[in-house]
Amino acid sequence: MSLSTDELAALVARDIPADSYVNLGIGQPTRVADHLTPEQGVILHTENGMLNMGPAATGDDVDPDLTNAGKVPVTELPGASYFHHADSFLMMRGGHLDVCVLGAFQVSVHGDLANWHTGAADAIPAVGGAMDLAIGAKQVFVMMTLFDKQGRPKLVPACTYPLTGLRCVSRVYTDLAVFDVGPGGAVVRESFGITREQLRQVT
Amino acid sequence: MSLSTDELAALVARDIPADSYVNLGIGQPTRVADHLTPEQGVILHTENGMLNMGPAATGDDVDPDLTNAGKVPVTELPGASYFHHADSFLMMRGGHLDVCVLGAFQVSVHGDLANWHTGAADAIPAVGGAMDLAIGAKQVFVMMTLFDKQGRPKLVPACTYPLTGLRCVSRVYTDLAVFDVGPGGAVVRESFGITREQLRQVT
Amino acid sequence: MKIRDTVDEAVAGIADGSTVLVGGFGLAGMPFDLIEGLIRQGATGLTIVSNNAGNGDVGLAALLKAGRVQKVICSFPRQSDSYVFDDLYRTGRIELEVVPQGNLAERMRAAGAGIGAFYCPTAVGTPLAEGKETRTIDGRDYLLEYPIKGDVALISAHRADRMGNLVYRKTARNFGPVMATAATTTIVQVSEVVPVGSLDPETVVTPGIFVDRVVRAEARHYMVQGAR
Amino acid sequence: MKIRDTVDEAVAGIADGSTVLVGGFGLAGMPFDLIEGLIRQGATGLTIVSNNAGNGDVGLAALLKAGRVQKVICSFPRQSDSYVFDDLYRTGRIELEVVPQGNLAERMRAAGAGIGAFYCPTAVGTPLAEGKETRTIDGRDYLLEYPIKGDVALISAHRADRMGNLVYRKTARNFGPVMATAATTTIVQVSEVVPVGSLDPETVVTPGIFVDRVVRAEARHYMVQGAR
Repeated sequence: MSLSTDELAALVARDIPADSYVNLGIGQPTRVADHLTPEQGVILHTENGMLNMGPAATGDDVDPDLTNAGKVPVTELPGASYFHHADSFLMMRGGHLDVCVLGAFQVSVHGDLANWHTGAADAIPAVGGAMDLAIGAKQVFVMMTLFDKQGRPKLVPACTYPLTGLRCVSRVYTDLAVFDVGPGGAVVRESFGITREQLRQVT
Repeated sequence: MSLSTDELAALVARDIPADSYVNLGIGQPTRVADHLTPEQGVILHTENGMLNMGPAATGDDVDPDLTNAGKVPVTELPGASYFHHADSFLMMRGGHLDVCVLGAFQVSVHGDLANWHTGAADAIPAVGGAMDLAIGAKQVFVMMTLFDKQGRPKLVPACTYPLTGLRCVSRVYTDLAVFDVGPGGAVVRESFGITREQLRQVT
Repeated sequence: MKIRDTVDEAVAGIADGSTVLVGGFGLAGMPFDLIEGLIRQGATGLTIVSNNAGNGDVGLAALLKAGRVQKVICSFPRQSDSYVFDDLYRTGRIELEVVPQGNLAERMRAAGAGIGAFYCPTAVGTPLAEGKETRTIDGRDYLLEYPIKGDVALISAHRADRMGNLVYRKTARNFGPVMATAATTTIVQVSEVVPVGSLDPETVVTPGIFVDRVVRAEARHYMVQGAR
Repeated sequence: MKIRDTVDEAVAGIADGSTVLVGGFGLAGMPFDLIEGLIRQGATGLTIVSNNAGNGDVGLAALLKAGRVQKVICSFPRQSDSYVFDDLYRTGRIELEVVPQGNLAERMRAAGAGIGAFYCPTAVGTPLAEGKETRTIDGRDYLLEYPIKGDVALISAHRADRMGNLVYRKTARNFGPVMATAATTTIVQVSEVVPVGSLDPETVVTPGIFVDRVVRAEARHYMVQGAR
């Protein structure tokens, strides 16, 4: 059986080492936060200038001055800190984050990442912090479906979409399998409702 | 009559524009602070991480955590702020200080500064923040005697001592005269107990 | 004196063709009153440097809509409600330079710090590396990035004293402290002006040396849906 | 867990040949207890990066005197009471790299920020420019400067919580926040460890992400005369 987004988020959460500093990208990766346990002691970074971000804010806790990178109102946990954008990106680009989890259009078996631009000629380019996260964290996890809506694999020999970063992804979590990627190519770590033979045909 | 150090310091203080951000170098230039008036609203910067530094501390006000760049205990004035060294030197090197006042071994008529090293072969080199101050402030004033102890002029056609900065000094305050220096050479602004003719022979 | 009585006095004198750094990340920290003042003031042909390119019809979007902006330098123009920018862009009426968010911050910091240029690992091997000088240092590839200096910065802070010392509030801090260092004239709107001496010197985030003009403005919050 | 019970635990494992960033400006912010711990710990062949090169017989001077230091990278070694360093230097038993103070700070910041190198206006045309690459950008000359990365940073702060968040006190802040970003392992001595939640998140100067080990040490002040 393939995994639901929630099951996939739980799988990623399980693999994040205790006491890590982690950035969760906009979209699906934010769901990972719901599956982190207090015992893990994971500290969430948001690139708009905060460490130890808490869950989404509701009701009276909504404060327009306190949002995550997706501009969703969030909360602060004890031990939080605020800092400006240059310091926040120093953390990201200087290799201080242990893990970041990003979505992707495509990942190559060697760890190239394409997640900011579809390549469509009429698209308005918008990169945000994607390229900084891709090259900065000690480990970059990608979380995505293995196939796109047209049934084409998103884990590919070489990305055809515009790149976000070169050789930067270390692991790819998909609904059908988890892969280590890198210089030696993709290696299946676990699979869900798909045979190794079928996976081999994909990658 | 030539000026005493105190008279010279008063002269420099008079010429600092109101509301300026100012760094006073170690040694004689620190005496300028004694002649600044509250109405001038001058804010003193010290490169070890503080704005709106107050006078030297005495008695119970001495705090080992609060010193100036000369490592002398000082005080803080209302409206002060503390910051780390990278931010402090960003202020200096980014052109945010209006004036700095430095001592010198030699200044060239074109504004080259030599104030960190005598050139003696056995001297231990030590530069501190001198080169950062020299190239960073909007205006660099030098305060020195016009002649050294051997009677040689310290305002020279070209420095023979190792340089601190190129074409960085805008004005030179000495016991015998005040000069503007720059691309066009030295121009006497005022003199004290020395004739223009005598000054011409010097510069 | 840095305190101005009105927003109009605070934004006076901004020249046509200026590069204007505008704080805020989405709506948090966006200096709405100063932007509205800038629209009234009338400067045109502006280059705007900001993380986004406007939401809905307010703030930066209103400035764009008024036709005052020639070029936007930002990291993320495309948002669910960036229709004003989208229309100008698609009809060729505005230039866009997309800059990775970290480079946007670091290039402004470089301008503030007197750094001439720096080698940065972000965007190596991507379309955003096109035309940039590259260099390998200790086995890693870098792109050469140049400072972004503003003629003016418009930012929003929480409190100021009359010496221009600033503190911010939560993630509304974002680009404010960096932009304050990078502009010739830094103009700040704050929720409150407090007496000199009431800000703890240990907690000042932007020292007054970086601030030229301060005006008090009511804190107003535009909760635009779907802003990103 | 970042809190260590003793100084000896805090400095455990520092390897021979390490580059050690040591905070402090003169005596303010000097991590005396950690340096004494390092002397007991025994690591040798060290490269020390610090603003000065020791005062009197304490702190860095004691480490130098114990023969553990191969090279000093600093801005101002020569002080009225730097006789330990002076003697080692004059007798050729220690290497010295003199770096302008602003470059010392900025080069460590670059290491912390992932910057590969940067162009800086300081020291152009001076003897300290020798051997450095130069470049003219927009009509101004710059030198190319490279990051200084530490294996270890030893710094002193005022308060910490157990997440490693730090606040400093007055001008004892100096190099601490910069060094914390630039070392693989950052070790901090503090006067007080406070409960998580008692440091205002707006006022944290060094977020815990930069801090690996924290130990409480009594604040002690060596008022050495003539320190510069």
